[in-house]
Amino acid sequence: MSTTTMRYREAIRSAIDEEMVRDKNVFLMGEEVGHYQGAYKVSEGLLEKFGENRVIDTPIAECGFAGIGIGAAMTGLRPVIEFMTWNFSAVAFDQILNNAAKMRQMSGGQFNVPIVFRGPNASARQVGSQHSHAMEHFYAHIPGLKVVAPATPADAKGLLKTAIRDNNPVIFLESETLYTFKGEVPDEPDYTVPFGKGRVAREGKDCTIISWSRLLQVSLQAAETLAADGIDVEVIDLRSLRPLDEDLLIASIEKTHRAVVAYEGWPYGGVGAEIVDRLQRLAFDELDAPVLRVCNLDVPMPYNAALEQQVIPQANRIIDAVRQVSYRQ
Amino acid sequence: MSTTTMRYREAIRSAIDEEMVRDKNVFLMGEEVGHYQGAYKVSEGLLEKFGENRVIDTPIAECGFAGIGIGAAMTGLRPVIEFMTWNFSAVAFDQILNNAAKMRQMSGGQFNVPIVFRGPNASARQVGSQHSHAMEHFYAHIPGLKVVAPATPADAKGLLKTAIRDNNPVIFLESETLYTFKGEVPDEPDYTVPFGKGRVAREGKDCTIISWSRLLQVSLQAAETLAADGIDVEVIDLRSLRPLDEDLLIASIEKTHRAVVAYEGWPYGGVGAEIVDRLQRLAFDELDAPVLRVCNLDVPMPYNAALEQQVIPQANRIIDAVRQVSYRQ
Amino acid sequence: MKRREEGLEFFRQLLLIRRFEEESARAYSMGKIGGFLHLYIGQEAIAVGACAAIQKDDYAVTTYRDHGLALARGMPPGVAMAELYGKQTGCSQGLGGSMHFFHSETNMLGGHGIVGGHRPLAAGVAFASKYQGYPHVTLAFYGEGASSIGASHEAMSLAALWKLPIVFICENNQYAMGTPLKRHLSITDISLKADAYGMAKDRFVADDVFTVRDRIQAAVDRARSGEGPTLIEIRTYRFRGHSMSDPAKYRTKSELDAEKQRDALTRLEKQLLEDDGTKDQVAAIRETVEAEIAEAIQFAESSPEPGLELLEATTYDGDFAR
Amino acid sequence: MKRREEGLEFFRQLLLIRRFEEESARAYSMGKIGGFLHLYIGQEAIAVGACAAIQKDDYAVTTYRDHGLALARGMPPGVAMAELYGKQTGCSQGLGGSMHFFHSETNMLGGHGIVGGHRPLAAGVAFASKYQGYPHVTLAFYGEGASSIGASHEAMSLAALWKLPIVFICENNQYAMGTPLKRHLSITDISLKADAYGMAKDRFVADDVFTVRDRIQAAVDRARSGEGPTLIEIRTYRFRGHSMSDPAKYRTKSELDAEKQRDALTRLEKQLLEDDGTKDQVAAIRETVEAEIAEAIQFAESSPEPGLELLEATTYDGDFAR
Ligand SMILES: Cc1ncc(C[n+]2csc(CCOP(=O)(O)OP(=O)(O)O)c2C)c(N)n1
Ligand SMILES: Cc1ncc(C[n+]2csc(CCOP(=O)(O)OP(=O)(O)O)c2C)c(N)n1
Ligand SMILES: [Mg+2]
Ligand SMILES: [Mg+2]
Repeated sequence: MSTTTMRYREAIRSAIDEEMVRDKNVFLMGEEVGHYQGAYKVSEGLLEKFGENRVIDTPIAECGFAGIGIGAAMTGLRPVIEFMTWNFSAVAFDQILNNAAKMRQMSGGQFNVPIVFRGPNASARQVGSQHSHAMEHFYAHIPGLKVVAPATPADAKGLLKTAIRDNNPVIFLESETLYTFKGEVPDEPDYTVPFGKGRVAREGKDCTIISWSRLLQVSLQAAETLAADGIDVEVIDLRSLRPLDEDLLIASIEKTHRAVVAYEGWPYGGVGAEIVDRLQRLAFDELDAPVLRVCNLDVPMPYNAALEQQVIPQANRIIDAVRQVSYRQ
Repeated sequence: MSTTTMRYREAIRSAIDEEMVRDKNVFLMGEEVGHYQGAYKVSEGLLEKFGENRVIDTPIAECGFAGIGIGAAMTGLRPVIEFMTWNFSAVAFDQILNNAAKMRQMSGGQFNVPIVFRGPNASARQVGSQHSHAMEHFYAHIPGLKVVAPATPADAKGLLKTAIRDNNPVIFLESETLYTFKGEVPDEPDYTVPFGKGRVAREGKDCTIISWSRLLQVSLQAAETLAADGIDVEVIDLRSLRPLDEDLLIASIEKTHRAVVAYEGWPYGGVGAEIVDRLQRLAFDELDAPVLRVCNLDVPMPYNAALEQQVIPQANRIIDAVRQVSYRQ
Repeated sequence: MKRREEGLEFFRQLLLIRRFEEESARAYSMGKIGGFLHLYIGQEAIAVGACAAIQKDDYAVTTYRDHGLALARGMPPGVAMAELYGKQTGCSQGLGGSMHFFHSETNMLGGHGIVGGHRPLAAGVAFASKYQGYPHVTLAFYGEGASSIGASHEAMSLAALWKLPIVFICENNQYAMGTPLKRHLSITDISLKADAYGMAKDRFVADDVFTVRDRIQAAVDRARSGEGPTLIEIRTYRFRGHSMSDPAKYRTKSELDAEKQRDALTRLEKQLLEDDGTKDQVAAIRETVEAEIAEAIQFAESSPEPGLELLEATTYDGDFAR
Repeated sequence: MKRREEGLEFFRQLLLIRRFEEESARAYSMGKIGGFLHLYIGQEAIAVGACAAIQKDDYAVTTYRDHGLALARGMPPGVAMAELYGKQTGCSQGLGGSMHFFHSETNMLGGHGIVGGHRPLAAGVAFASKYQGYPHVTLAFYGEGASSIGASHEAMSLAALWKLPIVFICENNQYAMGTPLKRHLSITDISLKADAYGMAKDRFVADDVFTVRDRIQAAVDRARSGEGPTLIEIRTYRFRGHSMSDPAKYRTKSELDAEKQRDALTRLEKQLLEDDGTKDQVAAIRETVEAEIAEAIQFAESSPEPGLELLEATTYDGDFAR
């Protein structure tokens, strides 16, 4: 399969572009996606290519345009709704929870909501208390939604194409910090990545690090350091948070018997706790140590640069956790 | 300590009443709390006693009046904000997440937000898809908030008084189905129940059921059936979800070595997964079986009565889970 | 001539809704229907007039007070009653209940429980029609109590900005639950809200179906011809409490009696009975409607309950995601 | 006489803010300040005029574009600069950053990052004053881009209904990020929004601090005397991009140049220099301001970073809850 080197941002753009070419019912809507070319330039050039009818700048009204997307999705369209950042989805929370996620069941299966909500998620750099949320921990809780969080350009493209073609509402989490990250992306126009399938990003036998999105890269760094130290770590890139690839996780635990979950977000509950639950429930007898989580400190994000770095998981904290579950401190 | 028999509803009312008498900065605000006497009659009589300045009917504008409460709390008042039901807090989600929870840290500790958000939570009877949410699973995730969910009239009163006196935003979760539930409530005017302290609702040695709010009552029923069957179950009423009483949980696990968490809410993540995480992390070597969770099925709430009952945890599902972790099926 | 036929048809629909709901109330008190039940009794002229102003392919979206609209839109009463009974033959397979009537056949897009939350969604339906180049119009109903909520504002802002083919119909029944308009709104003329968006507006009383139909028709025509949305405030009254659990103590009997004088159903029946060209048909219509309601109840009673297997299958299209 | 003194003081404040922000921009490009930095340059007359219209115990709440208001309200420039540097001596101990300036001493209640989200909160501050029987007024600033969001509407609905002592000041700088007004609003006169709430309104251009002060004063007086809120739309312009990362390609140089002709700072300086009673003080003010800014930077540079122990202590009052 031939590939092209792309940035994560370009991979997302090309998925939108290709799907818009393929299906005229796909459109992009959000703040500054058109004339401004996207707050983070993800949609650069799309307005020029598809015109104002399909690349639609909105007022600042997330509840309103999320709802518009849902109504449009119920009646034949396949909206891609950009939240300038996922933080702002909090004002559209009710639309996602009560309309997008439940429409199909509440209507007795009559109305699907094939919509993708997407945008950058979690920390950027020093954007502070109200702009640094990892929103997967709210959304993955909700049945009716699918939640994905790619860590590489290839997965960004493949998962976004799957998301746009899916008949259910999909929460698609990008990362501002990953937008410039480069990788090989298959050229195949129908290249998609299925939901619910994680990926072994690094094979290893001593311990499993489970991660997604930006923290995958940090986990891989941690793995390198640990390797030098004689601990051979397997790193799993979940990619898809709901559905979750239980089989892959269990298979890895059966090999390593130890696990650390590394991600952005607060400690209480969330995706991390869910993974712990599944591991202890489905692989109880395989675990040689408690599963540990390396995530944000349990506080709002401070602005100060040094404190921010301490709140966000770093490689050294992942390394410590791996050592701890390996009883090698 | 002398006590009075009260319904859960009356216990809440008397906490509000007493605190409003004690402190003129405490007021009650929400839809239909005044002239209508409360959608669920929790605030019956309070308008007559305290007048329209302190018992305030609002338009249907949860984001607006949640925000008003937060601003008032920053400048000297101690608002008690009623959500007619917690479902409707979804439209005020941003205010709770970004303003209430973060104000103190984001202002460098200058502004406290001593506010209580309260109302009935989780399922009622057949109120369907959009009216049956267990919202603790969203809110307990957020640092800056405290989250409590009393199961008895005494705790309802004692915890609400603590909540109103607390300088932090408190999420206070009641239950429509519990409103008529009776119990003994201490007469002592300064009777409060501290946050972060669970309660052993039933002592036992074979397995621990961890629960809160309405499901505590269901868990106690399950425990009776199990007792008849020779399984002596300890039932813990958490009362406070954030902070969580780790010590009590661990102490119980050290005795029983098995645990089932029983509550309303969806399976993915949430408070239940957090409890599992703490148990496996803090009592790994004490656990003789995986911790199981008995919660809602992973679907929106259906209207049909029989299906609703199947979605919500029932005693029989708790019993099965206890048997399973006790390897006695 | 045509007017007479229309009058009879309007009467039939008004009566059907009234009787349907009276019987639902009865079934509710017998415990056959659960949850919330919000009756539309007193407001029927709005749904009937509105549905007469639109075409088959147009869309309608409303609140939890949705039985009247669903029936006016053409949902078979049996299908509606079965939904109230929570049966699988109900419009939402018994999963939605009273508040969540959906019916793709008649483009009835709910039945929504969060005050104001359906208004952006309705704007999205109108957006889709415009996007696809279809001539369809969407009617979005809401109660005056939804005026202050954010979703309402955002829907109106976007609909006006993009000139979406939608008509917002505010059913001002003067109470939001127990709160009279003057205690929750700082203005009394709700149609003034339209000015804040440069939106067309109208305002009238719902005591006559013809008026309702004609005034809504004008807004529908505007929407269809690309002139954008209209906000219509229609003054009405609900004769029952907010829902079955509300004894409606916040209003006086004399207020209620006065309002009942404006009941479009009673008034229309009186007109039809006074007109030699129609008076004979009234009794026949009453009979047909009774039969239809009886049949609807029978259908609901005898229909099967939905099975557990429906739950996951309706939560996701395709594989379940957990 | 008084007017001259006021003029000089206004000039000093305008200049202080301008120079403060020019230096912040410089520090930002040197990497001393991180995150978002939204400059107020061009809009200073609003904050300065508004703060001149209120008393010490009154309150002010605004968006992320908050440096100007904080300084006009009396926050020491060093404390402001230290916050931008993320230092513990900053107004929010370095935890808030540019978007979250809080200062209890001067009743500056933020600095908020979610568009529109602070407006209900501001109404709550006004609510508290009214509840407590205090005569205080709250000023709530927002950008015209916040007009369509739900929180804005709910805040206005409640403030109007309860006649809260608040003045909503819409700083219409004509762009919401890259979007000009006409592409995000269906009306061009934003003050018309007030009519939807029966709220008092005003509308003018911010090229002169005296005008700003006097017109806001009228609204403040109304609020203080219990007559309720006012919505004031003030037309202005930001000379820089939305934030430091925005090259502002969406507007032409000639538009920017034309707008700069209305710069209240330049115009006031010109007036002061043409007036024999004030011309000599201008240079002295320039000098003091430069010294103050230099000192502020020095203070920020030399201040300590906040420590990790602050995080939990500021998250909860009292024991940490986990
Ligand atoms: C966001 C939200 N808040 C509160 C409620 C509870 N509630 C349901 S209906 C209602 C009153 C609505 O009144 P109105 O809009 O006038 O409609 P009507 O019931 O009169 O038809 C309230 C407060 C809700 N469903 N959603
Ligand atoms: C709810 C929400 N959506 C989007 C954003 C991103 N955002 C920040 S400022 C801004 C533009 C605001 O424009 P305006 O209100 O006119 O204020 P100005 O920046 O011009 O002062 C946007 C879209 C946000 N902060 N909050
Ligand atoms: Mg009403
Ligand atoms: Mg602006």
